[in-house]
Amino acid sequence: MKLQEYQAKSILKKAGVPLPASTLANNAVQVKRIAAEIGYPVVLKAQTLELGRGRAGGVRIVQDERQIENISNEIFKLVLNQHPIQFILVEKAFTFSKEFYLAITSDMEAGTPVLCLSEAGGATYLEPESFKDARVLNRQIDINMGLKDYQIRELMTGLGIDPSLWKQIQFIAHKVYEVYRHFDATLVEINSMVVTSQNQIFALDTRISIDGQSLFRQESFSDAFDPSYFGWEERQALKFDVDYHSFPGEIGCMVNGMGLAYLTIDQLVNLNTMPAAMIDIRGGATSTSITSSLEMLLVSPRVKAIVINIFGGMTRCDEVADGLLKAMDEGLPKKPIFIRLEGTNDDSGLDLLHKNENLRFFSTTEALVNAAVGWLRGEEE
Amino acid sequence: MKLQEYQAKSILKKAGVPLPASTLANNAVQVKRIAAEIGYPVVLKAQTLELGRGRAGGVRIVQDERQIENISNEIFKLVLNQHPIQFILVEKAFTFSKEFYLAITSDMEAGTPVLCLSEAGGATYLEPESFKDARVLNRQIDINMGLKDYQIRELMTGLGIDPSLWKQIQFIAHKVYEVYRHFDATLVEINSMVVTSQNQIFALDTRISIDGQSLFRQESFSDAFDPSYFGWEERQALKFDVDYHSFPGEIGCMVNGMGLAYLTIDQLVNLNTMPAAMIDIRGGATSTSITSSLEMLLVSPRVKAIVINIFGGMTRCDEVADGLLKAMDEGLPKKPIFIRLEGTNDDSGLDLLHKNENLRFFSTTEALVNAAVGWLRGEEE
Amino acid sequence: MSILIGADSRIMIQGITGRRGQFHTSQMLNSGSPIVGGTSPGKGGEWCSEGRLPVFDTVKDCVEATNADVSVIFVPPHSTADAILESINCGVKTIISITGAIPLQDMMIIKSALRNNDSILVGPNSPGVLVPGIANAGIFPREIAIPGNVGVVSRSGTLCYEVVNTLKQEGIGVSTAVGIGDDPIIGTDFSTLLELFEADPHTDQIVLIGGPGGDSEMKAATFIMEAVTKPVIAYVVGENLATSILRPFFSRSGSLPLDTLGKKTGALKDAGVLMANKLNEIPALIKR
Amino acid sequence: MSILIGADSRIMIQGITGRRGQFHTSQMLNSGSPIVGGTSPGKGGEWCSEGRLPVFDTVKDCVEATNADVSVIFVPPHSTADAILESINCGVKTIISITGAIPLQDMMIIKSALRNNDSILVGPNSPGVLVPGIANAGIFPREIAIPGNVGVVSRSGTLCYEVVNTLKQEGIGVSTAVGIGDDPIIGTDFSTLLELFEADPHTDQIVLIGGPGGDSEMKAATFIMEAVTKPVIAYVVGENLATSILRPFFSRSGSLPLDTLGKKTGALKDAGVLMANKLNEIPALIKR
Repeated sequence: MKLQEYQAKSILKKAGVPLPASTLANNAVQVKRIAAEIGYPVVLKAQTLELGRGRAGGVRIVQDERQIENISNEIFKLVLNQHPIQFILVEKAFTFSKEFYLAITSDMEAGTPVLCLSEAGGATYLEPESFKDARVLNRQIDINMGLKDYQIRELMTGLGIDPSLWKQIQFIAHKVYEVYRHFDATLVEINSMVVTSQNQIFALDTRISIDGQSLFRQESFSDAFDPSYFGWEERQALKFDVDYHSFPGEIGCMVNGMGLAYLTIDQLVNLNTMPAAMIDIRGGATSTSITSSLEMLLVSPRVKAIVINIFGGMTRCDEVADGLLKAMDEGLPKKPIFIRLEGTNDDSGLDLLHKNENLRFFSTTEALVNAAVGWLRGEEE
Repeated sequence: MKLQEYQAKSILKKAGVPLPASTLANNAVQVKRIAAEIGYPVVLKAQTLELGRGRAGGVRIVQDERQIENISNEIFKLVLNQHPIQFILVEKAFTFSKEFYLAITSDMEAGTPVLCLSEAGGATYLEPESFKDARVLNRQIDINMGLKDYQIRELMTGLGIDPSLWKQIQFIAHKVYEVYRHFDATLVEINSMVVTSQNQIFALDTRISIDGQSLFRQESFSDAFDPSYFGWEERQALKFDVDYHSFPGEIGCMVNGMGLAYLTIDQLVNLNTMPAAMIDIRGGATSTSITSSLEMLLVSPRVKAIVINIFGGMTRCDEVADGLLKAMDEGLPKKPIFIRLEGTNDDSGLDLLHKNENLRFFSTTEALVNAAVGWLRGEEE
Repeated sequence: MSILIGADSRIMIQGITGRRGQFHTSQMLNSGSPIVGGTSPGKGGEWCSEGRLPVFDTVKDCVEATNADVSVIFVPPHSTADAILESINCGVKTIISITGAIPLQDMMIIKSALRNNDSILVGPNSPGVLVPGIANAGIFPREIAIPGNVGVVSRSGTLCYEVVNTLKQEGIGVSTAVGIGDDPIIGTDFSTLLELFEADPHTDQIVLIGGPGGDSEMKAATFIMEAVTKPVIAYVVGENLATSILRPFFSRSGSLPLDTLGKKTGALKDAGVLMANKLNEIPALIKR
Repeated sequence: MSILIGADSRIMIQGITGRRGQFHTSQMLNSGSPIVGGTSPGKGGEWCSEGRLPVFDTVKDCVEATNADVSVIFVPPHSTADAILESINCGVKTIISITGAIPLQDMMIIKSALRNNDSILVGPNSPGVLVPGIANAGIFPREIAIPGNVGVVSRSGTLCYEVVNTLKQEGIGVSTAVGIGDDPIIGTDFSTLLELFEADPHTDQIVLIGGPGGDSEMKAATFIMEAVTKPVIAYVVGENLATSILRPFFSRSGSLPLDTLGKKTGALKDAGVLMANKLNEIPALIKR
């Protein structure tokens, strides 16, 4: 789960990473006032979780106050990937001679944090993505041992970084690692950090992603996510601990486990059909989360038919049945439901369901999906 | 290096360990005022680094204000092992049903922290040492892995502690471990923690010792040590990074390395003589610390003769010679100096020294010590 | 006859008195699995499963009393890392974490500990290890498979059910079925299990079930090329999404990574693996 | 011929450009030790010891360029843990820390790392490893010993000098002399070195020099009883303080622990060790 730039910077600043002065603004008048306080030149940075804000004109250097309100308003009018810009971070602009990329990322295969260091090339100020051309050195860190000075040193010497900068880079690397550990991050990135004419290093752009599986102990982040990035379904899904993915089709799917999700989608795609939504209720879902999941599909105007594909292991088919019946009792729109219910306690689950006239039962994924797609085509003709 | 009880409690309180309300006082009037604020009954605890304060009457429960000034004054008159009591910690007194001992100690042979837990027996309130009769369970902790819940659980079940107390004990154990790690402690001890009638656990007595070798990064403790515990020599020794030990004899010794210190003392003891002081200048001492060490011996009124026993490895004999000459040039009292100077750069060291008339040279420890003791006996006759 | 567990395994359950632990312990017992006891901190001394199994406070107590060498974990995600480390510390040989969604850094701590110990961790987010007729160490549905000579290893739990169930319909038996878990960081990868199946005299063929994300299928392909002589049949779900109409919608979703799609099928084919394009092609490939 | 280092050792120095590192590197070179280079972060690419030795930024660079397999550490205490971990990570077989007074928890971190790696750490606070005529990997004074067949292992550095020097005066040669360091937590204890000496064909007798505090002499006694066939001569300094007039003054001082005094001599005697009561009794015990 990505944090906004201003959230990431606030965390890193508290940790002691040197950052340029910056303040958040939500209109052009505020931007101007903040710029006057900070002192020109300033950089205006559109706050967004989408990539490519530089290319879109969302990062602008402003030399004096004459143009600042115009430029601010241009930024506030930007819409990146359907998300309008609501906040601008007003930041002191630097002249600098050299740039670096420094990050702690996560190697999922090895299961370790990774220290990454690079001499970023090009105008990373406006185009954070361009560092990809530069040579990046990586090093796995044993999480129980922690990050050690010599590991940072190996990367700095590997890149031929001038020793006069080592102490500052080491300091920042340790702070970045502390933030990674303390906040259960999957990524803490400084792209780029720059060297001023006084040989001082500052972090200009930063990104932090938090491990969604750790939110139970990182409660400060439950509210940190920009609500504009979540629809009603996503918020419901978070609340009931299910996975929700939206697609442009007409069949609403509910499955247990990502494997069944892929299998079900595979079959739909083989029939040239798209889902409208894919809800993975995950292993051992409660009847409450199942009720809630079916509700989402029933009320969604795009969903014309519902496919439920359950092969219960941890998930108990009787609980699934119980949850489904509750949702169907609530007077929501009626839709045809194609269901396959197999596995743990399937007998009692099917017993509970079999009289319901909205349900059509199948015993394999293939038969299930074929029937739903067939019905949809008949309906559309 | 032991911290005073009030210092230890302040650290543990900040870490979140539940402690009874307490405030430090340095006279009986203060004690009375604080007791009134905290509310009776209170415990008055003499602040001292010496053991046995309970037996000496340094821990007293006071039920009301009638006797409090008298009792305070009694405590302020105590002298434990030559150290007068200067401070009393005034603390809320508890009634409690059950006591535990919990500590993180250090296993030097294995090189690990150790979690210790015990159901302390007897009146530990007044006699912290009495827990030694109780069964203590220990568990080595891998410092890179850190303290884990299951390790605490193993000790709690091993002692048969009631599960209703587990959460509180686990919480305190983790906090104690954090303090141990954060402050480079060698010992963090809660003796005892008690269970109130509301099943709440509080830490009554606590002790913390800090690793002296970590003081360069634990700067907050440089001032934390009670100056009344150090004489001029000890403070000088700390400053110049040498080891100083005081004895009741008349020969001042300067050696490099604990091995030579023991060897030199062994030889003195074999001749039924005691040193006045033993200064270990340690490996690679600078000429400044050598000058300073010799000064201490020259000015000490108890020191009648000086034995210098150096076998230089890291320690360079030329630097030793240089340091000695400087101290002898400062117009301090003249004393006979018996010296053995061997090892790294001994030729140039001896060259520098050999004209000095205060020095008598020897080539083995045995000859050196024999001569010094012989001289002292001649002097005394 | 099987890998990871066998007829002489002694299986314990961590979190045996929890709602899920209790339910699935009964399921496992009813299928005849050699369950010897379990843990539930604070409930040591009690009995569960209608008095058939002893409950202990710690894994240490349980292992000392029962000689358990396999542990199946049902505790909640926030205490799973501690439960796994506890079993590692007590020398439990095979640790199976049914619990998933463990914080990633907890898993990193465990991976580091596993490197310095001999335990094998299956999962997290695993359906368990099934040896039909012998033991169900996990949450496999009842009577889903019959004994036989096909080893099955899958990232997804539900797909693993689909496959062994499909095999059963065709009369094909399974030596061992293992779900390695579909979490971002897992204890044991395909290669380790392929190695075990290769060494197991009762496994003649191996079915590998992959999916999008990560590169464990790529590593498996390399391993098969180098060290597996037995026939391997693979089914990689989600593969044809790479070029499908859904691609743009998938690529916006961080949790449905597509970057390796297509590559995996190619690598496995190059390693001599027989690819099933659909679930129900698998039996024919085994019987070929 | 020797333990820990030999004629084919390739010794590097960590902290080679520091004041002490420079001085003792020259001393070692002058005694003919096989020094191949060293590290000094930020000075990689320079040369030192009058241009005879290359300086590298990292142990990795140094090991890659020189194949060093022994490292002698002279860096300051606050960066010694990092230096040791760096060498462990680069697979340096024998690591000798001359630096002492390392924070105890740093040493705990290193002890944990050593348990999971194959490196041997001698020290901290060690005078080094001396193989007379071959190599001085540390700070042993020049010409202090002659080659021979007596292995010497000591906690104290200066006492180790005293002993090998005393042996030299009597014409007795040394196979290897090792100071294990007198810090509270050390990398290698007596037992490990006794094991190496026992296995070394060029060591006929072993001299062990102990002192107060800890229980490593007790463990050594047990090990000698069980696994050492060669004659062992021990000299335990500070032992007769236990009953001496100084006892009350010692026991007040935390850094001069007396609790095990007396016990050690007894345990060593029980293990068949020949005890020297004075330094100059050692040569006679060897020649007996």
